[in-house]
Order: sequence, then structure tokens, then C-alpha cells
Amino acid sequence: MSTRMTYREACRQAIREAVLADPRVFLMGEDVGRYGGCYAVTKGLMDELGEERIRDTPLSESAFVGAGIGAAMAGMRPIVEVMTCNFSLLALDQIMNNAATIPHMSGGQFAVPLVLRMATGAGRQLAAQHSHSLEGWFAHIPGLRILAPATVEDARFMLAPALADPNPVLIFEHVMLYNMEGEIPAGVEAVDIARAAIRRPGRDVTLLTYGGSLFKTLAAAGTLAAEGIEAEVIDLRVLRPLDDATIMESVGRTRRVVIVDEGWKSGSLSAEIAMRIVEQAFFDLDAPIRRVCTREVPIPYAAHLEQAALPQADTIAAAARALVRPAG
Amino acid sequence: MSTRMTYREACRQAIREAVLADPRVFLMGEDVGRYGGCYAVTKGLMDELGEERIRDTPLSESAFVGAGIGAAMAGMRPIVEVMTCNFSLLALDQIMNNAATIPHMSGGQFAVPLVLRMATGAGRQLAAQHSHSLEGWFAHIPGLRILAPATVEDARFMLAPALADPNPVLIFEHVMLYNMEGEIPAGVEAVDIARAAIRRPGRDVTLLTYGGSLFKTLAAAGTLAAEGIEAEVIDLRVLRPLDDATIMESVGRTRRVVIVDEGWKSGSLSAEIAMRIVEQAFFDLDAPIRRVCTREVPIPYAAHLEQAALPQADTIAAAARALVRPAG
Amino acid sequence: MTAKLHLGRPEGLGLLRDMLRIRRFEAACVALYQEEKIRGFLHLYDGQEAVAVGVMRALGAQDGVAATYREHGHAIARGIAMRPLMAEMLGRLEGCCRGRGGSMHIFDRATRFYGGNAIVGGGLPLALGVALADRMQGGKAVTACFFGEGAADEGEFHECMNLAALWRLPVLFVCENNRYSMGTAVARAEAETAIFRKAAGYRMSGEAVDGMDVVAVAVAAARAVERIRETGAPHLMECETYRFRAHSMFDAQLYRSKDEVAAWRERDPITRLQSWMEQAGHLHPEDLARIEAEVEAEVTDAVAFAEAGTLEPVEALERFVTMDEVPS
Amino acid sequence: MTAKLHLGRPEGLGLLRDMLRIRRFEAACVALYQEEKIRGFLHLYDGQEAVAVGVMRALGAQDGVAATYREHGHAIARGIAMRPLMAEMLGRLEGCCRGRGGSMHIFDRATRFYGGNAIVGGGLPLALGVALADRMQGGKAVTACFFGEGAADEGEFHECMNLAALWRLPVLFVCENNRYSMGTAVARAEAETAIFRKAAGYRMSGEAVDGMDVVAVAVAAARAVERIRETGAPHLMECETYRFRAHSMFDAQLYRSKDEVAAWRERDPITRLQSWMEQAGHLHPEDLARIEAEVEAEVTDAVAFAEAGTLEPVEALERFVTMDEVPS
Ligand SMILES: Cc1ncc(C[n+]2csc(CCOP(=O)(O)OP(=O)(O)O)c2C)c(N)n1
Ligand SMILES: Cc1ncc(C[n+]2csc(CCOP(=O)(O)OP(=O)(O)O)c2C)c(N)n1
Ligand SMILES: [Mg+2]
Ligand SMILES: [Mg+2]
Repeated sequence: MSTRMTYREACRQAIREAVLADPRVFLMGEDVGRYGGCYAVTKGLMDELGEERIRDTPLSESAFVGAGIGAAMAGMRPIVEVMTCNFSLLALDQIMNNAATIPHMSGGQFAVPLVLRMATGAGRQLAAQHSHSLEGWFAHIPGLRILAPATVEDARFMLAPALADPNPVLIFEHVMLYNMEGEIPAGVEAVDIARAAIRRPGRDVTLLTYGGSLFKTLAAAGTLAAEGIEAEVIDLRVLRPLDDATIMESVGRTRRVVIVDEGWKSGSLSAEIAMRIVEQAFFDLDAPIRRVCTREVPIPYAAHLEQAALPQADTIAAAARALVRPAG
Repeated sequence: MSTRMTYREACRQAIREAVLADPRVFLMGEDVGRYGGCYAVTKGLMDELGEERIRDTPLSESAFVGAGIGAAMAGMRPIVEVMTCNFSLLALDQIMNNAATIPHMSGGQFAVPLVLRMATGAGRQLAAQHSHSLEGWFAHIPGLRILAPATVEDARFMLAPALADPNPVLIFEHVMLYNMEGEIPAGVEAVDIARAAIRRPGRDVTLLTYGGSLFKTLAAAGTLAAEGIEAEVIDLRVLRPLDDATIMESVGRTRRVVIVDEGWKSGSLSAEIAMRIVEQAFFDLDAPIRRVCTREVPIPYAAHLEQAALPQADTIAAAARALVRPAG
Repeated sequence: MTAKLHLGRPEGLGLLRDMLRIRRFEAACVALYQEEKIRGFLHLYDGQEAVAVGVMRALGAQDGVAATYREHGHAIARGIAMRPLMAEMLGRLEGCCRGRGGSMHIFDRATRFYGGNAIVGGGLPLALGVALADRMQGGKAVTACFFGEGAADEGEFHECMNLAALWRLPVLFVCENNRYSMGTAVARAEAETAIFRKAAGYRMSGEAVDGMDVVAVAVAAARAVERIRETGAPHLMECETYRFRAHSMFDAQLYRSKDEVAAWRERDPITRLQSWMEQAGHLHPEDLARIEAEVEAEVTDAVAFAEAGTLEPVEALERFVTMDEVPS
Repeated sequence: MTAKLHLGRPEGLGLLRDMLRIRRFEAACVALYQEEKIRGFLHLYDGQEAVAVGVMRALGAQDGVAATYREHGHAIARGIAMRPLMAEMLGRLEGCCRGRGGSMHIFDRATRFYGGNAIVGGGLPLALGVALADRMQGGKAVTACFFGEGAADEGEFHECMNLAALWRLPVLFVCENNRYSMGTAVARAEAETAIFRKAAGYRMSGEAVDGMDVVAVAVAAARAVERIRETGAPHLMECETYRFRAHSMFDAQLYRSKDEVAAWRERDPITRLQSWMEQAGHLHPEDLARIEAEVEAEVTDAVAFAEAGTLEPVEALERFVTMDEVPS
């Protein structure tokens, strides 16, 4: 029998399970304890697991992220929550200059088995400083693994392999997903954090996406299907290292690609994916690669402006349609 | 008569001129004053211009970059030096969440006419934490203008238009260029900070690059010329907003492109440029776009490893050669 | 109430009116939030009104203000009209930031209001910059910088306190210690819970003030501003206060007891001033009725104005991402 | 010399030897730098030897250490052998980090040496994490965290002091106040120049120690470590010291006078201990000759070892960017 739960509950169960399973695992972050998490993910966990293992931190992003790195180097398996990726900028020095470099720079003497969780994305009218989508940007940094769980299943089962990874893993949870409900099929108890997933098979065009844009892309694929266009929807899931094989295999079949990415267009992950397709599958392409990204603006508060800035099902469908059935 | 000087001296003259020309202009940063700048760019300026206008700061990157933003909002024209881009990570919150968003978010009430200078790049055996090339990564952020002066002329004349720009401008000076000498042709007193520059015309392949890689790319073009391959070398100069027109015009002529970028390959600016070419000039291409980037490693201290990690003239030439004269 | 001050009737009525204006404005915001006309985060100032009102009394038109995401109170007390404020809350083009900023990002050039800021601590460096600019431009302006006690955990607080003291920048730091940062009680986040004591570490003067007593705040602020204007040296004023409502509209308040809230409500700054004035014979029943009516009319008018407002055309989305000129 | 301590002959000889080992090791580094066999930045510890040597005496094998880019002294005093250290300086595969880290990035798992760190302040959060891990794993270890007085300007210092005090983490903070951060004298960077006084802002104990007196440092460190082990609470020890040489190899030292340097040289920790021991009859001329000869032999051997070392094959460049397992 499958289990139904929210994405939030899936995150919560994953953390609880991890802390119970391994005495080296603990969670720390702002308001993860008594408050229960700014998105209520960790509600109840401090009461159950104690203040040592579910640890409230002061507002000191650089210090507690760096402390997580040090603790990981010294034998623990910390899960550090940076409330949202918007605040991770305050910890970027620790992430890039310590977490991502120490294993290599120390000649392999130290690993940094750290998991950093953070909320990402726009859509809740939180305005420019609280609506960044930085996961694709972080994917530039060697040494990190970047995960973007889009389904309840991934939210539930990505944490365990992330903790088992000897390297720093950043998990970006899209704010619009926490309330979403989904099924976890019976028997599923693990997910692969190395591979992309085909969420809908198709033959006419490949739609590549991840995170909060997955459901918009699936909606677009539904619209296209009604028009007789069979779009294949790939959920990248792991943004670094990218699963090139799954991408190229699909492109080889459909010969057309639209990339959907909630990052600001210029320099977004979509560009890297396109470049890889050009490098690895140029002669497979029947048409230019298209992308649907966030407009290059600080995300505005007003709902109509915010929605206009973000990728939407109709703009995704239009981009795919134009590729498959070019005008003229 | 042309003038000969080093890149360092060009930077120095530009700052001196700017401070003398406008009472709203001042420079602040770590060790810019009494020490004379960590790369000796500002030597003597504090004695000449006074401590108010050439202002030493404590080691507080976030505070003094943010203070520069506030001062710019309140009528000044600050030049803030962040010693190297490696330390700019500590100020990223101020740069992304304040400098880049306030004009838009305030509905156009406030501009942030700030210039942020920083050294960038590898090649001096400074190891992983001191060898980042982050200019392409910063180019992801809407609201910023990103400049990469590669020539003595650009080092000399980009500062004035950057200060005249009502928006935050980041100037990345490559550490390997400070000692370089160059000519400033007689009569040249300004440069255009909106346009890329063709540094060597050619017809067979376009080599796109910027900053510290320009001279390696020119060297590669020289090698190729000896083999009968005429490479066009474009110095992007402005990394945000990119000068698409100059790029597409060249690609339209040569139909082949190699992008050279000292950023880590995945998610580097090279990917964005390639995507734009795919979007705007796909059918002009006779061959896949190639890129020569920094390997995806924290830059090692040992010289041979560091050099192996970076783009080099021979790897650039090989990439171009493979495009123009594919094997088989 | 502070015995020292002989509060006259007109001054008292003014303070009372301003606190009521904030309280009633926010009550209207709550109603509009429940109607889903205001969205995003909404952080109420309910309980803290004495701080903004008391401090703003000490400032003149030439002075600057930097605030947080809890800045409705600061904005109103600073003299921003309710109409553009409420229109901003509703995301209307007629809002002070064209509806782009919303509750957390009020900016107003006319009153030198350098913004709400949704990044904890993010406004402190801006305040320094404004103060520096003012001093370099030869004025005697003081910048008031508001922040919560949670912001005092952030590294930026430390950097800014040091820089302001070192450079003798005319900044009045106003720490609103409302005992909690989200759900984290001050003693669970700070090793030293008396924030004003931290000033000594920077050789800055610091003092604690009863932030529930508007007269005490006004007296302390007036004295501090006068001293800053005279000496140029900054000052830290900690206002002991309390927020009566949830942190934001998504907060179950699991971290504090109803009794605690009730006890603080006994010290409500509005009823306190009211009863003190009544006792002193400065407040007649008809005064209160008149003020309440006027305030209600003002709020009603602002809501009507906002509701009748228009939406910024989607075509203008990218306007002001970069500015064409520096506004003046 | 501290009168209180009755320094025995063996202890004294040990301290003297360790300081000499650092001094001579670094002298060899300078020579190798001039021969261009060592490159990059090289920050000498010359003058500060008493600090590392005195503090390390107080630590046991179970304790941890985090240091800065000026960490040759800490590494040697901690017991890392000169051979892999010198090989690291020369970028050799036989170096402790395979030649990847160089002078600024010494790591040594065996002695729990959590690294040199080239980002000012970057090591402080790591030290917290190590201390937290040790405590959670049930040990009684103490982590010594070394940093310069310039690092005390950075926000991370503040965040880490607070977090360590709040959580009672067993960290010995050792601030080496050598009066300058690069060319900036402490009074030009800090409003409060007595760093140990900053501890009070976190209810942490703090003390100043004569950092040119190895016995004073050793005594204070032993007392502090004992107390930390007992109570778990952290401690800040400020060591007043001086660097005799330039900040790094690129520094014209325009910011200080020859007289000032000469005056501090009078307090050279090595000659001071030497003459004190001579006076006390603990050091015979033949002792010194023997120690000098032994140290010289050790250094010569290390240089020969390093020069005979090999280079990591370029093919291994990407090894350890991500780890295959967590070393143990
Ligand atoms: C850098 C940063 N970290 C975390 C947050 C999330 N957050 C928003 S308000 C807040 C509490 C701040 O408390 P305090 O400074 O005391 O201000 P108060 O809300 O009590 O007015 C937190 C943690 C944020 N906005 N910015
Ligand atoms: C975050 C950061 N900013 C700037 C620098 C450049 N820098 C290297 S050492 C140094 C001076 C640090 O002074 P201090 O902490 O007193 O240590 P000392 O060098 O005196 O041992 C500076 C500014 C850096 N490495 N990291
Ligand atoms: Mg608070
Ligand atoms: Mg120093």
C-alpha cells in the first residue's frame, strides 16, 4: 500500500529517521527547535529528540554553517538548516572556501560529510530579498553535490543518501512544495541521488526541469498532449553533478529541448545544460534549444508581477510548441 | 604620442583622476591607504589625497561594502575595493540583496551608483582560497554591470564611465595583469563600457574571451595564424550585460566558436554565451561550440597542477584547430 | 512614566496619536491579510510603537532612517503618508515602491527612509554609509538605525558597531529588544542578553531604555541625537519592548506562554501614556474620541485609496532593474 | 620572565628548541623563496614563536587545533614533522597535503590540525564545530583556535564568540595581537584595541598575556586549558606579540618605522628565554650549540627531503575534489 503525505511531512520524517538511526547525526539551524522550523518542517522534533540533536542556533549563518563543516571534519554527520537560500549568502565563504575546498586542498585527509538544507524559490509574494532561486548558481562550485527534491518521494528519501555521501550535499526545498501532497509507492525506501528521473515519457520534445518548476512543466506537457504533442519531462533532481547520460539519451530520441529553470535567465543552470547538449549531442538537434527561465529582475511583491517574472505552464507549452511546430 | 605604463599604474591613475575630478568620489577598502594596496595599486594616493578620500577600512567586508551602498544611495560616488574576489563572498549578501535589488525594489526611488573593484583569477600559486575567478558567476545577478578590463587602456579608462553609471558596477582586475605593460594610443581618453572589442580580426573561427585569458587567447591565435587559420579574438570586456551584437556578428562570419573562460567549467559564463549563440544564431553554426575553461577543482598550490587547471594557449589553439580542421 | 520630563499636553497628544495611528493602521492590515488582499510576510509592530514614535520625535527632516521588515511603525512615525503605505501593502502602483516592495520593503526618498530590509542585520551597513555620506557632505545629520535583538547575533552588527565607533559616524543604533527572534528567546541566542552592554566592546556609549514608555524613549533619543550631532560619535540605545502578536502571520507561538504575553500587555505603551495623561489632566475623554475618530478616518481613507489603486503594467516589470539616472 | 613559574631545565630546553625549530625552519623557507622554489604568499611567524609553542605545550594528543595562513609555527609546535611540512612548501607530493595547499594550507589529520586558513576569520567556525563534535562524542578535548587581531574585526569573530559562549564549547581562542593586519595598525582598525576586553560582551572570560614570553604563554594556556576541560566554557587569551618581518613576501613595510621594529626585537622571545635560562643556570653554552646543530640538521634534512620530492601527476588533479569515503 502506498502512503500519502505532504512534502513537509516527508522532510520531517527523513530528519527524524536520520537522527534516530545514527548518533553522529544532528540538526542545527535557526528556529528548528522550539519554533518548529520556519516552514514547520521540524515541528515536534526537539521535544522528541532533545535539544542536543535538534539544536536552535542564534542568527549567525556563517558561524553555524562553518561549525557544521568543522563538526563534519571531526566525525559527526551534521544536517545544517539555513532557513532559506536567501540567507545562505551570509555563509557563502564557509561553503565555497571551506566545505568545497578542504577535501581537495588537504590532499584527501579530511572529508566534509555535511548536509545543508535550505528553502528556495519564489511564488509566495515575499519580494526581492526572500525569493531567490540559487540552487543552479551553487551548482557552479566544484566539490558540492546539489539536490533539488521535487516530489514527496524525493523529499522523503534523499536525505539518507545525502548523509551517506562523504561530501557536502546541499538540498534545496522549494517553498511552494511544502504543502503539496503526494504518494510514496509501497516498497519504495530509497532514491538514487545520482540520476535524473523521467517523470513523463514522450517522443516529440524533451522538457528538462527540476524543483518547483516540475509541476508547471508537467502541466505544460498535459496541455501539449491534448494538442497531440508528446513531451518527455525530465526532473533533473541532482544539479551537480548533472546526469548527462539521461539528458543526452532523451535528446537523442526527441531531438528538441526546452529547459525550464527558475533561476534568473543569464548564467542560470539552463545555460550549462544547453552547452552540454551542444558539446555532446549537437548533431542530434533538429532545432535550437529553448529555455524558459525567470526574468532578470529582483522578484517583486505584487502577485501579478511576481507571476510574470516566473516560468509558467503556458510559457513552457508555448516554447515547446514553437519547437515542434514552427510557425511558417 | 602614445603612453606606456603598467596595468597597475593605469588603475592608479584612473582612481586618482576620479577622486580629483569629483568631490563625491572616494575610495575605501582594506589597506588601500597606508599600505598602498595589496597589489600596490594605490601607493601614494593617501598621502596625496588624504585619509578621508583614500580610506583604510577594518577587516569587515560586509560592513564596508554595505556602507558603500548606503553612501551611494545618499549622494556619494564611492569606489569600494574588496581586496580580492575571494573575500567578496563575505559581502555577497550586501551585493545581491541590497546593491542589486534596491533600485528596483524601491520603485526607482534610489539608485546605487557604486563601483566595486576587486582582483580576480589564478596563476600566482596562491592556492584554493585565493585563486577564484568569480566574475562570470557574479554576472548572473540582475542589476549589476560587470567589467573585466584586460588591457592597460581599459584599466585606465573604464573607471570614469563606471562611476558615471547610475548602477552598481563591479570591476574585476586579473592578478596576472598588474605587472603587464601596454600602450595607450595618443588621443584615447575614454572607452565604451557597453561593447566588446575585437582584439584581432579573423575569418575562420571566433575566440571569445575576457580578462586574464585574453593574452593566452591572442597567443593561441598567433599559433593558429602560423598554421593558416585566421582566428578572430573578441575581448568581451563587459560580462553583464553581454554585448550580444558583437558576438553574433562575428559568429555569423566565422560560423565556429571557441569560448575561453577562467571560471570553473560547469555554470561558467561560457555556458551562457554558448546558449545565447544557440538562441540567436543556431543556424549560423557549422560546428558545435567549444569551450576551454578552468578544470573543476579548487586551484592547487603546486605550479604544475595550477597550470594544468587553467586554460592555456595550447589547449585553446587545439580546440580551435579541431573545429576548423576536424580529424577524419 | 519618566518623572523627569514635564510632558505638555500638545506633545503628549502628538505621541499618543502617532502610536494609535500605527496600531490602527496595522489592525487594518491584519483584516486585509485575512481577506487575502495583503500577502507575503507581515510582521506587526503591535506593542513596540513607543520605540519608533519616541525616536522619530528626536529626528529632523535632514536625518536618515534605516529599518527592518517590521517597519510599518517606523514608516508611519517618520511621516510617510498612510495612503502610499497602504497601497504598497496591497501591491498597488500607487504604493510608495509601486507595489514591488510590500510590507518588508518600504522606501521613501522624501523622508530619507532608507528602507525596510528583510535580511536580518542587512540595514546596518546601509545606515553607516548614509551617515558617512552625510558627514562627508558637510551636514549635521544623524541616521537612526533600527534593528531587533536577534540582529545583534549577526556578524554585521559587530562589524558595523566597530566601524561606526572607529570612524565616529553619526549613527543612533536603536536595538528593539522584544525578547524573541522568531521563536528564539534572547537567552537562547545570546550569551550576553543585555544588548546595550555590547557597546563597551567598541568603546561606544550604550544605554537601556524602557521601550514601553514613549516618553522615556523620546527623552533618551533626544538626548542621544543631540550628543551625536555635537560629537559625531555613535550611540547604542537598547529599548526593552515586546511584540504582542505573532512574529509574522505564520506563527503558532509555541515558544511563549499566554501569561507572559498578558503580563506584557499590562505595559502597553498606548494605554500607559493614556492613563498617565489622564491622571495629569492632559487627556480629556473627548480628546481620545476625537483622535480615535481622526485616526480611523485616516486609515479608512488609506484603505480605500489602496483598494482603488491600480496595478503596475506587466510591461514595466524590468523598469529600474538598472537605472537610467540617479534620482535627486 | 614570569616569576611565578619555576621553569625546570628540561622544560626550558624543550621550549627553546621548539621556538628555534620554527625560526630556523622559516629562515630556510625565506632562502627557498628567494630561490623561487617556494612561491605564492609566505607569511612568516618570526617573532611570534612563543605563542604557538607556549599554547601547544598545554594541549594533548586528543585536542584540536585551527590556525591561519601564518601557521608554520603552529604546525611545527603541534608536532607535524618538518619533512612533510617543507615538502608541502615546495609543492611536492610528499607534502602533508600533496603539495596542493602550500604555505597557507597545512592540514594534518594525525595531529588533529584542522588547517591553515587563508580567509581571515575563516577558521573560527571550524574550531567551534570541532569542539562541538568532540563534546557530542563524549571526550574532554579542547580546541585551540589561533587568529590575528585583524580577524577580530570580522563578523565571524563575533558570531563565534557568542556561539561558543552560549553553547559552552571547549574552545581556547588565542588572539595573536601583533599590532598590524597587513599594514593597518590595530588602532586604525579597532575602536577597542584590547581584544581580550571583547570577551565580556559574550560573558566569556578573557585575559591578556605577554606573547613575547613563552613561559607566560605556557602558564596561561595550561591554566586556561585546564579550566576549559573542567567547565566546558570557552576562554579568550590575547597574546601581545609582534611580527619582525614583513606581512608577506610582498610588503615594503611603509606603515611602521625601523625603530619600532628594533624596539620589539629587544623582546625577541628566543633570546629572552635564552638569557633567562642562562641567568638561572639552566642553559650551558654547549646546550645551545647542540640544540642549534640538531635543529640545523633537522631543517637541512627536511629541505633535502623536500627537494628530492616528486610532483603529483597531473592526472591526479581531480582526485579528492569529491571524496570516495570519509577517512578515519
Ligand atoms: C539573515 C537572516 N536570517 C534569518 C532570517 C529569518 N528571520 C526573519 S525575522 C527573524 C527574527 C529576527 O529577530 P530580531 O532581530 O529580534 O527582530 P524581531 O523580529 O524580533 O523584530 C528571522 C530569524 C532573515 N530574514 N535574515
Ligand atoms: C576575509 C579576508 N580579507 C582580507 C584578506 C587579506 N589579508 C590576508 S592577511 C590580512 C591581515 C590579517 O591580519 P591579522 O588577523 O591581524 O593577522 P596577521 O596577519 O597579523 O597574523 C589580510 C587583510 C583575507 N585573507 N581574508
Ligand atoms: Mg526580536
Ligand atoms: Mg595582526
